Amino acid sequence: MKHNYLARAVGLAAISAMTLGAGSALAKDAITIAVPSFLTGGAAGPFGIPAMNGAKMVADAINAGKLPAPYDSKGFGGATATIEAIDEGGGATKQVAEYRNLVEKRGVDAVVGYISSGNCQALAPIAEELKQFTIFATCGTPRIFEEAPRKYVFRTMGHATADNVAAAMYVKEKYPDLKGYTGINQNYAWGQDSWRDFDLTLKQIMPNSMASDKTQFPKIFAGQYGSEISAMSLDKADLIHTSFWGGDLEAFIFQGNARGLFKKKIGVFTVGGTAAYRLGKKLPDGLVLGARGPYGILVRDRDSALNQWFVNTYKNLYGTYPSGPAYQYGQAILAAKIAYDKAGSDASDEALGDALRGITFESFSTTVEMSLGGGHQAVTENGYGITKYDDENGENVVTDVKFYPGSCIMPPEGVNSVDWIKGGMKGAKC
Amino acid sequence: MLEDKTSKFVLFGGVLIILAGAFAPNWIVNQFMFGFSRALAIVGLMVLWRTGLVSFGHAFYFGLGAYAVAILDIQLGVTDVFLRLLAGALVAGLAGFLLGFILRNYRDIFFAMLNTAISMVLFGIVVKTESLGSTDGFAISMSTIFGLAPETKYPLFVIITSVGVIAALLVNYYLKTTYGRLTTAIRDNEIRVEYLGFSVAHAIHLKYTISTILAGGAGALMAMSLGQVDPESMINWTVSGELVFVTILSGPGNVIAPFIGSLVFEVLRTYAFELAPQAWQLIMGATFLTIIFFLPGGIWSLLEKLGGRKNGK
Amino acid sequence: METFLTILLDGLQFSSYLFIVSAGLTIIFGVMKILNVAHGSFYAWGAYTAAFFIGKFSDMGMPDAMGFLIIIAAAIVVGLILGFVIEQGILKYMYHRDEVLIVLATFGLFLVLEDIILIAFGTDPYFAYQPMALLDSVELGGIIRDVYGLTLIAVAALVALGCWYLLNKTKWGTLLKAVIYDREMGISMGINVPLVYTLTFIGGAILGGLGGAYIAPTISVAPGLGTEVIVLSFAVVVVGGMGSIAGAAIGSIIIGILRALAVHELPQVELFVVFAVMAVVLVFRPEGLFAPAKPRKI
Amino acid sequence: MGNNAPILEVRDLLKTFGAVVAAKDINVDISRGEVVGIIGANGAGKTCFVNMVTGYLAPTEGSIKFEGKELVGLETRKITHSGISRSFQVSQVFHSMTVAENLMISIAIANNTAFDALRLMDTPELRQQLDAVLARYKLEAHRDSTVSALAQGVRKLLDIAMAVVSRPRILLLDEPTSGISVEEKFDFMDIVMDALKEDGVTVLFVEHDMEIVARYVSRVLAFYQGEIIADMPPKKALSDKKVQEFVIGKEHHKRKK
Repeated sequence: MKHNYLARAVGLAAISAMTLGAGSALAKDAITIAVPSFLTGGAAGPFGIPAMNGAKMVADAINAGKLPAPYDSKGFGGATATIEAIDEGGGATKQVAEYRNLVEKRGVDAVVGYISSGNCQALAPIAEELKQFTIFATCGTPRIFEEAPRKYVFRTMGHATADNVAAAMYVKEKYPDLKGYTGINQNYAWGQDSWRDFDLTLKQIMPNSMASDKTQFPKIFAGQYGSEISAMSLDKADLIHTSFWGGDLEAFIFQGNARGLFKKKIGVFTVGGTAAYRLGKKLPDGLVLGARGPYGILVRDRDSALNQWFVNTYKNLYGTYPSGPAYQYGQAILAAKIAYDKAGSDASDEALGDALRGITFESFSTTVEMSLGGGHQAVTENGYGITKYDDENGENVVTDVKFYPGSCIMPPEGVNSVDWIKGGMKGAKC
Repeated sequence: MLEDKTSKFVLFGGVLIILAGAFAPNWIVNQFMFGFSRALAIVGLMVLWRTGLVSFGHAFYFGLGAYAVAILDIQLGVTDVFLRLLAGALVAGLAGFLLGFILRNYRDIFFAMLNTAISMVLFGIVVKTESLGSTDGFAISMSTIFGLAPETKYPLFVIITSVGVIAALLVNYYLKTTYGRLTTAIRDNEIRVEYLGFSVAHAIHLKYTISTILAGGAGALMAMSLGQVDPESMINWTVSGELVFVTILSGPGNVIAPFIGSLVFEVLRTYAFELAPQAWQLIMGATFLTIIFFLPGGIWSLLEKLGGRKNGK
Repeated sequence: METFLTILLDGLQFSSYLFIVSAGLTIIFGVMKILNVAHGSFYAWGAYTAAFFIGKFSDMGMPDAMGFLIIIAAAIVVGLILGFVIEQGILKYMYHRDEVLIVLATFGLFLVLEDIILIAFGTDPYFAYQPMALLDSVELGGIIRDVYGLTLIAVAALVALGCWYLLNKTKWGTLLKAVIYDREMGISMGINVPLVYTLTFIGGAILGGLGGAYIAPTISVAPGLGTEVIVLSFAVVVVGGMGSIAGAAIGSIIIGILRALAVHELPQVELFVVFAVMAVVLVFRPEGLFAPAKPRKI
Repeated sequence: MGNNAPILEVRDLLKTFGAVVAAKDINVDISRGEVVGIIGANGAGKTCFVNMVTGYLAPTEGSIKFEGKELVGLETRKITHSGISRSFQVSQVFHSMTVAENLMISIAIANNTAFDALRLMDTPELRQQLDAVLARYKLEAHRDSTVSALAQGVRKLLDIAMAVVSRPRILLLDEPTSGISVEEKFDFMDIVMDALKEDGVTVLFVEHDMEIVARYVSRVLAFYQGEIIADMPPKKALSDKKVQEFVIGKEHHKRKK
């Protein structure tokens, strides 16, 4: 921790030196990227810290020119990037104030990050107002690009609709006789959207299964789910959908496991991937596990050079395999590099946006198409598997992994997710 | 009404800040907008504190003001800055006036706690109601001024500062009326006030209502300058604590104190957050304790001491 | 019937956890007239200390049953250290100040202690599932429950019994009651009030720590867990009557069961219901349902 | 209303706290301009009587009429408005404010109707009134002293001055000389009684000190166990047997400690 503070202090000194000298140079040789992520609170350990690790690792490699081809050029458009770690905790309003400071006081060149959908939803209009090039890394609510067209804001991974449509399809394939389902999701955009998409999709594709009338929406970061687990245990539904993540997810798995919840019910965890590496044997077998896309445990064995570099470097640096958030932040930093390489290190926010808009690029574990939301919202494949503890190696693995192409699980351009699902998912190419 | 030193200082200072704001970098303008928005609520809490009442739940009114702006924006598309401010202040003021009938009979810890309970009821409702934005809250569209959409934040800054000046002048005047003078008097001895022929309940009710109007206005202005409302940062009990914190930090000495205190708080928080993102609460808490222990009159008393020395007073 | 039993058990389990924490809060208030916001931090520190050492000892290969010892030790150590340091280092100098100002000081302390947790324990959540795993689970009312959660009810009952015994059957209790009833009277009776204050604060802190330490194995011990518990225990204490142990018990049961009922039947009002009860009690019976007797002072 | 009609008529007053009877069968008429001393041992019901007349305690039964108007059921401040004021045994003043501020607030409240309360308090007229009151109660020297720093006697004077600024027609003084030294008590009472006489105020005062009673009052009400056991001129009362036994004897005994 001490080290961390020292690094921050040095970083700050470097930034102030840079901002002082920045005015004259044309092509900048240094840029600052603010990377917000949960550094405090229950989401920090399982989500925020791996995300930050992923971002730093990729940025360092880019600065040193050590990424595998085709990204082996040095720097961001030649410039060395300093990563400013920002805490994402404290609620959307605090984040808005902090974002304004980042842009207007600290003068960062790009903002890359954000895990919480609440924060992204709040910040999208602010980023537009301040005309600040911003890449959302992980947050998942589809509303961001469906509510209004954006010019400066991008998201380099799929949104909640993809997670939940894919989850529903996987459920249909695996449990065709499902009678009823219920859910426990956090009471904010992410949880609400996740449940809505999952529920609507199942209504479309499995009209014979019934949704419970008592779905739970506990407060985010509540951490204690005794009564909710009881209520769901008594529920007739035989499947539980959850989009819990971070500390809430782990608490729910522990508490549910102790109560035998997952022996009686099928658990569908759309963001369960992070728990696979962290919980080890405490993760029950037989959960339907997603990682919000082709990341983390679902893609560990993909043998592209980029993926192998990512997995191995991360393992060497941090001692564990990279989970979803690490991939997602790494991917967002990579997108920033692509934008800078194309537009130049001194490019305006508009030029950076133009460079990223609508492109398709090869990321560490998958191909990313910036094809929705006017070229601002990424489309990727998405997959699920079933958890199993591998006694031999003493680690969790997923079996029966199945991926669905992006065009199958996300609406076509210009169509709102909810309308798309309600309308029978027209135009899906599976 | 404007002859006294404080009023002159407020007017002069307000004009100066508005002029300086035209040349200040954006982030400083932001700090002033946040600081002065919050200061409105602090002015009200200061009036209550002088009366011996500390509310640990004024985030209720702050939140009502902020959410009034949000709901008007989303439901009716109201973007006019004055309508929004008026709505926030009125909704909060009306709620405060009605609840005042109950709260005017409470003192000390009971007053603090009942306010907390009321604010947490609202928190519980908002957090769990999707149509009220639940945990996320709402983004708020840019405010317009008489139908014009300003290019920069400067006009809003001018309005917030002006509202602050007007509120400071009004409250300063109020504190010099008989009603207003009945602050320390009520804190010292309610029985005597009653025997002198004045209703303590009425006096407290008026003060409470004033404080809720100001808190509502503060919430509305804060919502507009931030562009976002959410229950965690607008209604939760920690926000009420924060408001009281700034009140103590400012000191009860003068209506100018809340404005200085709020600015100090804003800057302190910005830097604490920037330099020690994992220990900023520690810095705030320690500052708070230091103030309570060593500077019970708040920042204002410190300024007074410094100024007093100069004036030879 | 199943639902009824489940709600009752869920409610009692939640009540028990609330009671252990609130008992400490209410004792401190009763004796010292301090509404201690930092009580939430005692809870958090108890939880962290227990979870940390349960994990450590388990890693060292100690038997899981050690967990129970660690829970008790964590509560006592946290209560002793934090209670002593805060009472002697800060509160002692504030007794002549306004009641509400002391609340604010404890709020400042709360902020400080929250971040010291971050610095001391880091941001990773801790899991101390071992004691819970050890006790296994039973089927009750058609659903599976962990036995550990049920023992929480027993612990709460023990705490209640202990407090009752201490207050009503020991000499100490008589002294304490004298101070609760009237501080001046206590002094004139020759009671060493400063000592009573210190011990009370430590005792209350231990209960706060115990609440956290005992619940730790059933939750993810993560930053920020003190924030919610403190307003919940405020609600309990206000509903029951500030300063009354019996009140804290009744308040816990009312709030615990209402909340469980809400989660089962109308999940949307789960948070609202707690504070609505608190507000209603304050409006109609500001002294709480079980207010301790007060001396008449003209 | 004729000037001869009693200014205060008390009929069948009863006050109980549970089983404790604090006042019983109290029937008294007070005439305009009288100075009445109320004597009795501790707990005899004197302060209770004052509290009931001024609306601080509601009687269990009975009626109190002031200038023909029923007072029972009115709040203290309404009774103050109608023209009855009181001072307190333990002075009830604003201890963190100065003497001038204490009096200014009192005068402002006395001057104001409801809406005036939203006008500036500190006006030249008010200052004039303040100076007059300060002079009349010989408080000029303490004008800007904070009350908590003042001697007991000065506080008592202030307490009484604050009660009088509303120009009451009846003033009830609750033990005005308690806490004042033997040497000062007559000076003190002279200041007070001279000031009151100028305004023609009817005065009722509770007093333990029989020297004071003998010197200043025209009529004595002696209380014992909540009842009035004697209502007569002071000379007669002080030599009355019952009064001697139930009031003064005990009183002397008490005073020695």
